[in-house]
Amino acid sequence: MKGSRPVFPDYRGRPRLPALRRAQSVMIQLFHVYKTFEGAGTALHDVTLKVAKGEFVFITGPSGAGKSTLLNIMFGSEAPTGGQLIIDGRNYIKIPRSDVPYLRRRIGFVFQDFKLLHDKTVFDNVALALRVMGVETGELKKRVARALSYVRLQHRANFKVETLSGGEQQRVAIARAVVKEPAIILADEPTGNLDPHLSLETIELFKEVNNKGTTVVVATHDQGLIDRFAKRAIVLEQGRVVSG
Amino acid sequence: MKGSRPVFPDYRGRPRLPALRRAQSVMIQLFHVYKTFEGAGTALHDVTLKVAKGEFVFITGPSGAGKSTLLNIMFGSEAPTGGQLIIDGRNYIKIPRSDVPYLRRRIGFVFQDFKLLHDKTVFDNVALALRVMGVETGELKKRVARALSYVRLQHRANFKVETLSGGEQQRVAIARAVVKEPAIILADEPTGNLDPHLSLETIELFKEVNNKGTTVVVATHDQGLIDRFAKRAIVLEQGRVVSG
Amino acid sequence: MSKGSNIVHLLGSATGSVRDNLATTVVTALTVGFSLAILAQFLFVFINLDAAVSTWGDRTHIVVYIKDTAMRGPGSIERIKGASLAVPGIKSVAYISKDDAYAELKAGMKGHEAVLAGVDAGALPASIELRLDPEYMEGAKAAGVVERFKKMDWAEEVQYSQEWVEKFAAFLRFFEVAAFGAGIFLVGVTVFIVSNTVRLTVYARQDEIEIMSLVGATDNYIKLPFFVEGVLQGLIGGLLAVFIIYAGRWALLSRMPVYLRFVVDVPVSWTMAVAAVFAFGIVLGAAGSLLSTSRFLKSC
Amino acid sequence: MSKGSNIVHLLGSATGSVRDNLATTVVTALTVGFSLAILAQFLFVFINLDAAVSTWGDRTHIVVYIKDTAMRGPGSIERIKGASLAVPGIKSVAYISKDDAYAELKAGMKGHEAVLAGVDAGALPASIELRLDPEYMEGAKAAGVVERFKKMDWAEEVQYSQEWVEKFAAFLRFFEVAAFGAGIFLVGVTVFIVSNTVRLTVYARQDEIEIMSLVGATDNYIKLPFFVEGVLQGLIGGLLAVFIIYAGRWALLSRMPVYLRFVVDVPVSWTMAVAAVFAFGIVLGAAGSLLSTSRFLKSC
Ligand SMILES: Nc1ncnc2c1ncn2[C@@H]1O[C@H](COP(=O)(O)OP(=O)(O)OP(=O)(O)O)[C@@H](O)[C@H]1O
Ligand SMILES: Nc1ncnc2c1ncn2[C@@H]1O[C@H](COP(=O)(O)OP(=O)(O)OP(=O)(O)O)[C@@H](O)[C@H]1O
Ligand SMILES: [Mg+2]
Ligand SMILES: [Mg+2]
Repeated sequence: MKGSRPVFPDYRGRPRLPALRRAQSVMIQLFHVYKTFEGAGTALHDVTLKVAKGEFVFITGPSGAGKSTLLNIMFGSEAPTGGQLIIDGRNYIKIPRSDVPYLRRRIGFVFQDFKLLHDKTVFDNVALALRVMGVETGELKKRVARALSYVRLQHRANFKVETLSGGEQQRVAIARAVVKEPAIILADEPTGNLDPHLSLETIELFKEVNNKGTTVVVATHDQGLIDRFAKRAIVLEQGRVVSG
Repeated sequence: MKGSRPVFPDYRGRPRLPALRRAQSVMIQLFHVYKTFEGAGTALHDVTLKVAKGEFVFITGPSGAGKSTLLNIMFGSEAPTGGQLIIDGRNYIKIPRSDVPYLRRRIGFVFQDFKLLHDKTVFDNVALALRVMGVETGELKKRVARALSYVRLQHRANFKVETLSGGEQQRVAIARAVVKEPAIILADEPTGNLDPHLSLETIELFKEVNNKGTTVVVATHDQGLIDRFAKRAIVLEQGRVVSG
Repeated sequence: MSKGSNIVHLLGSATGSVRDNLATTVVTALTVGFSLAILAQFLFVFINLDAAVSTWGDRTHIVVYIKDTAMRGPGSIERIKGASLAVPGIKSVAYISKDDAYAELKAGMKGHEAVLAGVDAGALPASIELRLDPEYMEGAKAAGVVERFKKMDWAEEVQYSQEWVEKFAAFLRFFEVAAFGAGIFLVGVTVFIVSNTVRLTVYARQDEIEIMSLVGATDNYIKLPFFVEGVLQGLIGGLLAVFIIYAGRWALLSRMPVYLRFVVDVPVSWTMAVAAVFAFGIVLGAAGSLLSTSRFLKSC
Repeated sequence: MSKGSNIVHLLGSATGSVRDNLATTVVTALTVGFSLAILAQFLFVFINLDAAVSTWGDRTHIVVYIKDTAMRGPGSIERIKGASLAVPGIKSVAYISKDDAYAELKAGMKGHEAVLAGVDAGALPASIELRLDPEYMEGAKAAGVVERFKKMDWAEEVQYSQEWVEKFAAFLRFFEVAAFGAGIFLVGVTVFIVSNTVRLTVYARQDEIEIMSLVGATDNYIKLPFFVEGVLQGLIGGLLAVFIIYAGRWALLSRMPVYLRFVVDVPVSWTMAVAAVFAFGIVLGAAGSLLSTSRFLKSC
């Protein structure tokens, strides 16, 4: 790893396409995105939005509004039924399956249901995100330790995830997302199991990462957090963007 | 099912022990309960508390304080390392394994991680709690439908749980707890994935059930809820009861 | 909450569970079927060979040549036969007259008949052929019998191929031990593979088991669907095994030389064999699922 | 992020995974081992019996009795032998003189020597024994050969047990088809059981696969631990199979009559057999895991 910006190694090391240079200030862009589920109606309805590079955005709205669906589409784990999606200058819709892993390495995702390996230790869960990228052991250990201390879980490093409390598990999920030092962080309800104090700390952590250049998108129900941090908030209702 | 209180069939139909008559107004009682995990230190430290029959209690405290551990011990899914535990006049510590299912049928538990069957429908998940008790199909359908309407999920009855949003799943877990019309409801962070409006509605639902005689214990981080409902709150910190 | 409706619900939930896990049910059933088919075909071949070996065993015999002088007088042959049968270990006695012996020899010399031109039928001695009870075929005992006949006053010579009988008895003993060992091994392997498959199936559904237990299901309620599934797997597996055996037998019989057919023949009645394969399949499936779920529930 | 350290990490993660899933690894390995052992022992018995059958086949022969008149004159026997060998389908020729024939007959008549008292050695005809190439043992072809010898001027009579050869050829053909079919069936069952076991193992770890994919692991990275595990299972299974075969062979040989031992003998070199069982085990394990993971990843 060389260069002055080691934290965001370029996508597979390819040079950016010159034609997309101008669009670089936009990180995430959705054009008329629709998502319908067979028999379940429409989860997203004509969603058009833009998130600038280095921006910090909240997504909010009632339960079932489509927040998770929106984040999943940005992550490429769910394909939109219609519309276009451009992440960091690449058209996501047309990416071949074999390129998906390399894109996912640039995005840290905090899943609403954590998606941790319950019979593995906290360290192993966080380290997994670096291992799949081939980071060497020395650097890996340093970075995992740092990420765990961010979320106040250094003392739990060698515990199996299944022995942790709900809030501790959520923080492991957060640590796994930030340890990658990704270009984008997508966090789905990252404070649902945290007490008010830890919730604030978590958003502070995201802000810190954001200050270093990472684009952050947080889906949350917690109006208190949104008010307190006075960031842009996109409000969804029944799959439509009603404000933001 | 006969008698005037069909919702709380007596524990396996046995007559209560006369000696315990006086204690009947107490539903849950812990004496000097300890819980230590091998190598992980103490999750509960000398917890003594009493919950009256028909009471509504919040349990709160920071992440990792021991809230879930306390509820699990009340549910009998975790055994205390020390101390005594009496639920509804029976000493829980000495109950034979074969009696545990009958005790669990009288307690509705909302798990922090939901514990739903992801490849089964919402209806089947909620109905499971009644099926294991041998409730007949006709009554079962009626009660499941009612429970789903309580949590505003009638329209999702035939969807698989894995297709639901986080908040919807949490509400399925709540419906499964209340559908039993149990003597006790233990709810672990039941509003973590719900928007403020649904959170209030959920606590209202618990209050309604509570008004019919059910004892309710809710673990939550949401100070707003506790303040708003002005109920007794037990505060845990590092495994000790610090107030309540 | 009557007992009756309870059982209906239990069975309903069990068949529902089978429907939901159709793929694994089928896969396990196939495993049971293949294992059973191999086992059953092995058993058939074993039983048939064992029967054949006993038959061949019947063909070993002691030949006692009779002195010409002992044959004079009416009823002398009957006396000799009676005396022979009275010896312990003798199963049957056959008398071969001088003429029979000559005819036999001639038949054996087909193509060399010229050699016998100068030979007269009277030149050959008459004899009796004795068959032994199986338990007397062993070396020392057979020798004892031979000794007794040598002492008979009418016996000219006693022929007994000691070596062949010893070999044969050893082969019988070996065959029994080897086939028994192989059978035990095959049963072990079948039980192991089936229980292992069921174990992995149960393992894949541990969430379901845990959640059922948490909402108040009794252990038996949890086990029942797995039990029904196990029985069903055993049934389907048994059916498949019967089909494979039948198809295999058909394929073999249509091509097999007649004198070898006995090897794949079903030794008992067809109905009995089908019933046995079925029963074993069901027992395997049921036992496998019960064992796996019990072990799993205990660790809950 | 060098390629080298990448591979080290991959392998590290793979062996870690094996450690974590030791129980299922062992169970699968045992299944592979048992299946392989049965398969291998079947193959050995098959190869050995096949060899034995070929040897017995060598023993069928045509006997041509030679006219006494054709034997006069020096070199006449060599001429007859040469002419016989020139006939297509003849593998070997053996000359049996009048004296040899008499000695043979006498040996065959043990116990009846008295019969031969008046027979003179010259009374028996000399003959040649011809062995056929295997492809000439079949009915029509063998008959053609016999016809050619009947036309030779020195032939007095030609003997050929047509029936036995036909039976034998049918048996050979049947045995080859039956054993081939059984072999295919056994390989199929082994592959099925192994892939099924691996499939269930993968199924039990679908969460792990999904999560690895979500944090940005490539398909190959996900497959590698399963691959290593599959290879390891195959290796352990192969080892177990070799052990079972060896132990079984030892148990059999120590009890088996000498003349039957050839059945369990390893036909090729011991090293070759071990290597083959190993290789097949590894291929089975590797292919099973790759197939199962690929199928699973595609549905992700
Ligand atoms: N795979 C699916 N199949 C069918 N319906 C789905 C699927 N995934 C999501 N949905 C539906 O789409 C709607 C939006 O879901 P989504 O998870 O995006 O909501 P959300 O805003 O994240 O809600 P919450 O705050 O409760 O997590 C929900 O009604 C949900 O039931
Ligand atoms: N099985 C276990 N083995 C070891 N430690 C455990 C186990 N279960 C819980 N703990 C520890 O006990 C402490 C209390 O856990 P508990 O789940 O009760 O916390 P909590 O109050 O519910 O927290 P949260 O609000 O985050 O859910 C935590 O530090 C947790 O790591
Ligand atoms: Mg969501
Ligand atoms: Mg908790």
